[in-house]
Amino acid sequence: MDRTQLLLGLAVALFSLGLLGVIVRRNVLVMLMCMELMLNGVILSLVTFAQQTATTVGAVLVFLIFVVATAEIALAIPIVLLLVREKRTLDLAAYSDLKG
Amino acid sequence: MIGRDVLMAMLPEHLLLLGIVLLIVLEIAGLARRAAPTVALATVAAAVWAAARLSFDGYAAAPFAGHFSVDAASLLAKALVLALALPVLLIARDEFDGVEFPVLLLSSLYGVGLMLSADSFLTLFLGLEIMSLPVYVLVLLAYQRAQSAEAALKYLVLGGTSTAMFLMGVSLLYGGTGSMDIAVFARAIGAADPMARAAVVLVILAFFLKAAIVPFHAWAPDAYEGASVPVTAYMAVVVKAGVLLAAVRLFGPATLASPMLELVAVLPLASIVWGNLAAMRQPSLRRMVAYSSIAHAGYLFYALLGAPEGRMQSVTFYLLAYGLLNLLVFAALPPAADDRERDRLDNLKGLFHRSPFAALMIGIAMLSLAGIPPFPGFVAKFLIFKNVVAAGHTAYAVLGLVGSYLGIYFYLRVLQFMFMSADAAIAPAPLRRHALGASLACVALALLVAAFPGWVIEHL
Amino acid sequence: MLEALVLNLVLFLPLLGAGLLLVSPTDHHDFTRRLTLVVMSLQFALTAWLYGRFDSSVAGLQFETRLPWIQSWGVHYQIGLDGYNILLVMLTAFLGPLVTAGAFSSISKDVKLFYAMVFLIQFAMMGAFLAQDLFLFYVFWEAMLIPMFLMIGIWGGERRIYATIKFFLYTAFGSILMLAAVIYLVYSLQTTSGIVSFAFADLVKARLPLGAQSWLLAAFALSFAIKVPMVPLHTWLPDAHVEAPTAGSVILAGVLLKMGTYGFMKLGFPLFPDATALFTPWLMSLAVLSIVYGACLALVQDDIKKIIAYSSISHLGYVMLGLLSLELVGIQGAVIQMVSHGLVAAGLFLMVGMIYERCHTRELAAYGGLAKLVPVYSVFFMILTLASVGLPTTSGFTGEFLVLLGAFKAAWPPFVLGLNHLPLVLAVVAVSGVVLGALYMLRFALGFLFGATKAPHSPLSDLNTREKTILGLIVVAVFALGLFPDEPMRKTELAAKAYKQLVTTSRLPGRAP
Amino acid sequence: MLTLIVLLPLLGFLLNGVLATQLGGNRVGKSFVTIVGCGLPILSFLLVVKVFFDLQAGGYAPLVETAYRWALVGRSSFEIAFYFDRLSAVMALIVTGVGSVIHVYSVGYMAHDKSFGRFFAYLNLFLFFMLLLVLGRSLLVLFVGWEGVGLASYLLIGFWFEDLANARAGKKAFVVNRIGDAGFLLGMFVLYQAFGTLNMDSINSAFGIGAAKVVPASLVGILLFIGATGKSAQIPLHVWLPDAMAGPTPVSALIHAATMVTAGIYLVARMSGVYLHAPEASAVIAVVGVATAFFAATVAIVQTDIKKVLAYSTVSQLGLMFLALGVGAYGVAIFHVVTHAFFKACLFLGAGSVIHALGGEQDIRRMGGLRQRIPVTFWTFAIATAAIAGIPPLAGFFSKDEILWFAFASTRGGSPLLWGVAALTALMTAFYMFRLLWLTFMGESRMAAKVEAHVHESPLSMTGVLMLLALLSAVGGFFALPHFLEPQLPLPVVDEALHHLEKPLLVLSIVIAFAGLAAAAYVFGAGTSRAEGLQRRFAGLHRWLSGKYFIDELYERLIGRPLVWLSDFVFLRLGDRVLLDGTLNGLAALGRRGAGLLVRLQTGSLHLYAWFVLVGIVGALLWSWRHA
Amino acid sequence: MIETLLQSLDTLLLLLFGVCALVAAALMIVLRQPMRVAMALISTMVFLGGIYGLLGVHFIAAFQVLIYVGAVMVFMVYVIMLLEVRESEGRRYSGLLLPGLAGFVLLVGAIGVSVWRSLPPHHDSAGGAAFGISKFSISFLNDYWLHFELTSVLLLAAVVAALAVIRVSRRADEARRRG
Repeated sequence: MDRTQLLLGLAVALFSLGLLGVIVRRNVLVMLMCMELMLNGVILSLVTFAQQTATTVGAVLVFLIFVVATAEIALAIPIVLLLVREKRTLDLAAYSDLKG
Repeated sequence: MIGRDVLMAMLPEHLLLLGIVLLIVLEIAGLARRAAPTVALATVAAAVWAAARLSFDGYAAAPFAGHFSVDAASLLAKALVLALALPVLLIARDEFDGVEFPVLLLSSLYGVGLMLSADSFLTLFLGLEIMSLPVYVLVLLAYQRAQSAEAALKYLVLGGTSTAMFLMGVSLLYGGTGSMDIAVFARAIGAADPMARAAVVLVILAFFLKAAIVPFHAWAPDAYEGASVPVTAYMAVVVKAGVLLAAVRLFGPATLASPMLELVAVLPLASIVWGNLAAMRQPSLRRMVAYSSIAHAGYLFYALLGAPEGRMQSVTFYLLAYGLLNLLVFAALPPAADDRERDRLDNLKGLFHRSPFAALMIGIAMLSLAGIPPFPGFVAKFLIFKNVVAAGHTAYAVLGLVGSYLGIYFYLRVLQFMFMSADAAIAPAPLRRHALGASLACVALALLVAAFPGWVIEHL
Repeated sequence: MLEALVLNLVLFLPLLGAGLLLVSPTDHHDFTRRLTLVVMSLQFALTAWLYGRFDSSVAGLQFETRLPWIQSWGVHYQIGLDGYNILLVMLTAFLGPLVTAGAFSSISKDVKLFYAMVFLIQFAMMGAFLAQDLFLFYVFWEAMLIPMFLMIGIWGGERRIYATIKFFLYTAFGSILMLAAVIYLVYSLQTTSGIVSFAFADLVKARLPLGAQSWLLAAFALSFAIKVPMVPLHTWLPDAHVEAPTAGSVILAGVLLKMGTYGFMKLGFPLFPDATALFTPWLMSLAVLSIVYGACLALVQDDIKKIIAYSSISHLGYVMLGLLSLELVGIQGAVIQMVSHGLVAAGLFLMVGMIYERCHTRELAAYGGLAKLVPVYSVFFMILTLASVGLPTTSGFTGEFLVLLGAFKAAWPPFVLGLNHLPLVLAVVAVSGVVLGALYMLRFALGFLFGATKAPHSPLSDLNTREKTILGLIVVAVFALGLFPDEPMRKTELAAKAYKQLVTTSRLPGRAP
Repeated sequence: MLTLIVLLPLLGFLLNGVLATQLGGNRVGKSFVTIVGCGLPILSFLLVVKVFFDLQAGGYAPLVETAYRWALVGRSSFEIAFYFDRLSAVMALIVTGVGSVIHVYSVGYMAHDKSFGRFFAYLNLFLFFMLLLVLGRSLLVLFVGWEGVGLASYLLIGFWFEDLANARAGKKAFVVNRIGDAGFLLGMFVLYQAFGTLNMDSINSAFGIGAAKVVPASLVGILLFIGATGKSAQIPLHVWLPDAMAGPTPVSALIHAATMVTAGIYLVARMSGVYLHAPEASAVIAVVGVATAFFAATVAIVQTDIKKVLAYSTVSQLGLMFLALGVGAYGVAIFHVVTHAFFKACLFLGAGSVIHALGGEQDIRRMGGLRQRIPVTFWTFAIATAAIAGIPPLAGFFSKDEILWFAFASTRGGSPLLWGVAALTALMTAFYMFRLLWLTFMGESRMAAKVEAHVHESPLSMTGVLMLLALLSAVGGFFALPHFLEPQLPLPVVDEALHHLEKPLLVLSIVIAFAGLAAAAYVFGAGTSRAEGLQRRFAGLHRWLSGKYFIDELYERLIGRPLVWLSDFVFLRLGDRVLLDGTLNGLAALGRRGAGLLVRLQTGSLHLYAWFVLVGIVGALLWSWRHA
Repeated sequence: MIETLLQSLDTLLLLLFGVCALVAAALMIVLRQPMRVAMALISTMVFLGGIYGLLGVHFIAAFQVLIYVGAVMVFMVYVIMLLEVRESEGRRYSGLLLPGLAGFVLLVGAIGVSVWRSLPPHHDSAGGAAFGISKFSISFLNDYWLHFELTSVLLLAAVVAALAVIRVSRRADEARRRG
């Protein structure tokens, strides 16, 4: 059980937990946070590998991910607000008019 | 001389960026109302021209070694995808005022441009995101109903998921090799190493999700229906084109073997069948197109089964045919007061008597999408399946063709509504000027492609 | 050279006509009709001229045009006349004006669109017959469906939607598998012989193992057999015929069905001789089954259109029998039978249309004693009926007689040698079709023309000049083919010989050519 | 020349058919129709006579005339060629001669019919095809004529089509004939694939030089004979002829007595080259012939419709002719064809005259006592009756006697049994013919009053013809036709041992004839009481006979209904609707249901979509472990 | 001696942080109140930052805390407070809890095992030293300035997009106010 394995296991666990959260949590904001969790998992694995392969490029990607993640949230939140205005709830179950 | 290459190689992107900035300036100057559409159109046209010109000059350069490079083929593909955006702008002219739409569209196109020249996952990732982020917003741009926001949210969440999947895969690849070069991926496809395989799978699936392949397709119908017509057209055509061409670039010289072969064969096959079946029961044209686009994504990924040399050609040609006719549908779709009512199939009943032109255009588009000769859709399908057979996957080819047979019915259904049903009680709405122009351009090009497929194929 | 140009003109005239209609005013119906008639007649005139110029002593293509279309795949725009298609091209061109004129009074809704469709169908059919390149052929073959689909669907009867969708899906299914077969065939030609081409002339060089041949032939045969149609793939036909407008039925029966048999003759069998040898007993049985089955069904129909529809199934069974007999007589007979059925069925459908315009019902029971009410009509009807029965001096006899002769000639020696009795049995059963044919057609005539006068609508006006002219032309053609079949048979003989030669020489891999 | 002979009637058909019907708008009057309709047949009759003299001048060397090549396939060509030898000469003379006089007769008979022109058009059409039949050189041409006369008879039987029964009779005739034709076709095919030609002269000679090994002659013989049974109304295909009496009487005389129905005889005689090598086939012919003769005679005894009686007698006589053919006496058969043509035509036309006189009455139970009212008709009818009954020295006597003799003594399958049955038939013939004579002309009148009122003798155009035919049937026996034909159709060798019996049998047949006469006179001479007595005594038998052995009903049960059941129930309902369309609609429904299922999966819940993604990833990953 | 101690301590801390991060992440799934979930996420991130620090890539740790915790999560928390959602309404889990869990387990297994099966030969000590902020930023501005520029494009697009959303929602409000 060495360090890399540990960290990667953790990374995978976070990634999967994030996906799980997206699947099971009804609250939209929570869903969004779970997406962030997925990204964190990815970041962790990237950092681990970067540190272990001693290459900077991984770190660069991490940096880009930070930016993108921020941007995504910056878009997601207003959209959610918009929806809440319409539906007066954060429960995702309410957002299923489009189907079939 | 690097600097010059930096300028030349990214000329289309630069032009797009220039356009974006210009538009923002106009907005600030408060002149956007009138000027914006024209500027956007001009920008994209310029970008197309630049890409095409470079491509015909056989220009090739790698200003950022290992991150960004262009050659004639990729430039041509770029030109094509950008060109497919022109009709979208035309259609949109009647829908949107203000500067957001053009800016977002242009920036999204910028992303597409990046993807088509990416050599490293960094560039590819940024390209994907720059392409996707604006679209999330475009979906709810013509905000008239809650559904738009819902659609945007669904698209965004699943899009984010796919990003995460993509990155996970990349990180695993990176871990294996310590490199972010996309060539790594092509090498890893055949690798026996489990981690590499897992990485490849994750990346492929991320692309599947972006291109709406079963079972990652679920967002598409909702997003397409929620969005307004031009945006739907943009998603169905340009975004898909970008993703697919990027995928081809990613797969590079790799030939598929089990187990990846089945992955790239079975899921697309599934989405061919699924899309074609589900489309039969759709009440709304946009939703139907969504499902049909799921099926078409299936055909497109089939192209990856073929030999590497042929992929680019077949995919590009297919996208050309598919894109033109998909755009034709939306361009010819007569306007209506209520965006939701606009494409109820019931409202198409007896369209031929209200506006024969629109009916003919949509009819042609439907038949071509169904892949019935003499329309270009047929040649495109033929090209793809020819390559698949030539690669020795005859069984998959036959299955795919049979799957495509399932699709014929719902395309015919549209024709039936337009030509054979009693008129729906709707006042005839004339096509608007720009949409008309767009549809004429599309149909003209489509017919040209149908008449001289050889010429087109030779030049791809 | 000039001929080649004219041939192209013949092919593209209908498309031209459609273009003219596109720009012509919408509600000047008479103008539209006349324009169509003129263009169609011109096409026929040119075709007739070519027919005259056709040199029956030359084997293979004449008046050929060959231009690269999709260079990298070896696809060419290649058309030309040969013994296989000349009669059918002639037939198509001949029926064109008649169909047009026949629809003058019956179509008043969306006239322009209607004639545009007629043009497009004509174009596609001509193309399919003239094409000498598999890709081109397939394009026309499929393109044909679209206008027909619209024609049935827009101007058809009550259940037209069901009928037309059934028609389209039925035929499209065959075509899809055929497409797969086409791709595979070309690809394997490329791998085995290195030739990259879709030209028929090259494809017949392909040497395939028996397994591959069988699969490919199965795919082709399915598609063709649906078009013919052969029992049990025929159920689209009655619906399509009954619901289609007169012009639609005429085109269907007159030309479209021949596509299937033509396909078998030009492609299906010559491309895969060994598989053909393997399938022959089955296909022959199906052909004979079609003869009897169609006849029996025609015997119990109450809808006059259905009677003729089922009779078509029966008559095309003869064609298949002749093609499969691989006897020169039978093959020649098959070709003649194709043309004959084209004329007779077209004529009968036109006549049904004429009476339908007057009475608006297709119930056989609703009619009676028309011979008294509309004597001229009845005379024409009687002649066509007898032609369909295959009475000597009519074209029907020429076809059936030669076909049966060929089938028997092919069946006798094996029987004498005690090898295989099936062919003889089939030939004999096929001969019984002669009796059944008389049975159902005369039943039809009996209830229709004779007995106490009865008509759902009176007074019943007899044929007008236009109708007389149309039918007169058909009747003349029928008798010409019945009394003087020699001339056309000269034109097809070399092709028939070539066909026989192709189908009877094995083309398994690894044998000396 | 021969071509011209054939074409003249066709010309008549076209002229009358176009100008004298609604087709050409009834442009011309009755006179035109008469001139064209009768003139052209007579013309071709004269031509035949002329050609006949040419033939004679040429020492009876067959004349061949090729009109044109119908088709050429490979090396074997089908030609439209005509062939004129003794046999076709005789037939052509009969056809055109008797045909012409019947045309003349029709002018009077049909005078009041509104579709006068159509009638003559049809008659000419018939002559055209009949001449094709008898003059054709190849079986193909013969077959064209063969089917053509079938068509003409179809049209003429259904001439008065307003009455559906007539049209139905026509259809029956055509279809039954078609069954025979199927056999004929098969025979032709066998011959063609054996010899590569259909020219009858070459086929005959080919058999003559022992080509019989190539193809079994008996098979060919029987197949062709099937065709003959159809045309010549032999068991089992005889059912159409009695119904054919629905047509106008001249038609019955011309087509269904004198000419068309003898086509079968002609065919067999013409192909004698084959039958000489086909003993089995000949035996079959003889048996079928004699059986038909006997059976038809029995039925004829109880018929009450004047034309039906004659129809069955025709069938019976045809049977006798086939008997002759069967025992190899081809010339004799032809001889009887000729004589029969005379007296049967005379009988039919006489009957027509009677019907004409009685304004359409055909039931002999409502006739009687016409002797004085229409004397010419009576006398001619009587002569013809005597002729058919075999009263010497009238025509029928000679021909029938020769048939009986060869049936008895021919070394080609003659036998006492055949003779016995034939003799019995002859007896019955005499009986029912005199019965007819009696019931129609003798005794006191049983006519309805108003019918009786306008009984009148027919015009000269009819009576003249009657007298001519009566004369011919009186003296017709004196042309020694068999001996004229012998060079071409040699008579069979007669068993020397039996030679001494010729005279006794001759006497015996005379006795038979008179016996029939006497019996009829006894039963019907004094009123109808005795007849009714007999009828009551043998009620069952009578029902059986007057029901024609219920053969029509039998066919209806055995063939008609099963066929319809097969077509309607098995093929249409079970096959098309249930099996085929059922399957297709089932598949379509399956597709729709599947689509519905997929659509229901799209619930709109983002959770579910994400879960799909999860499933997809897991599945793909697990799959990726699989080693290639 | 001390070295090894530090080394093992190092590992120990790593283990500790890892476990804590995992627990916090797990809490995200189970906690009901969005606010608490946010807190759990923040703590996860902090722990991760710690891990990065231990790995010697301090600048990433810094980014992690600054950008993520500092910007994103604050934003998130702000929104949560803004909406002051009362979680009383509605259930916590969607109907797919069990299928989701099953899938989750399989997924962890799948990727985990894949990674497990083939881990590259690792050279731990190589890590720390390789990663100074200096080295990173130098290479970043030399080799990766393209991407640096591109991020600006992306941010530009994002800003416009965000503005668009705001404008849209304003329009929606007006529409609602009008009726």
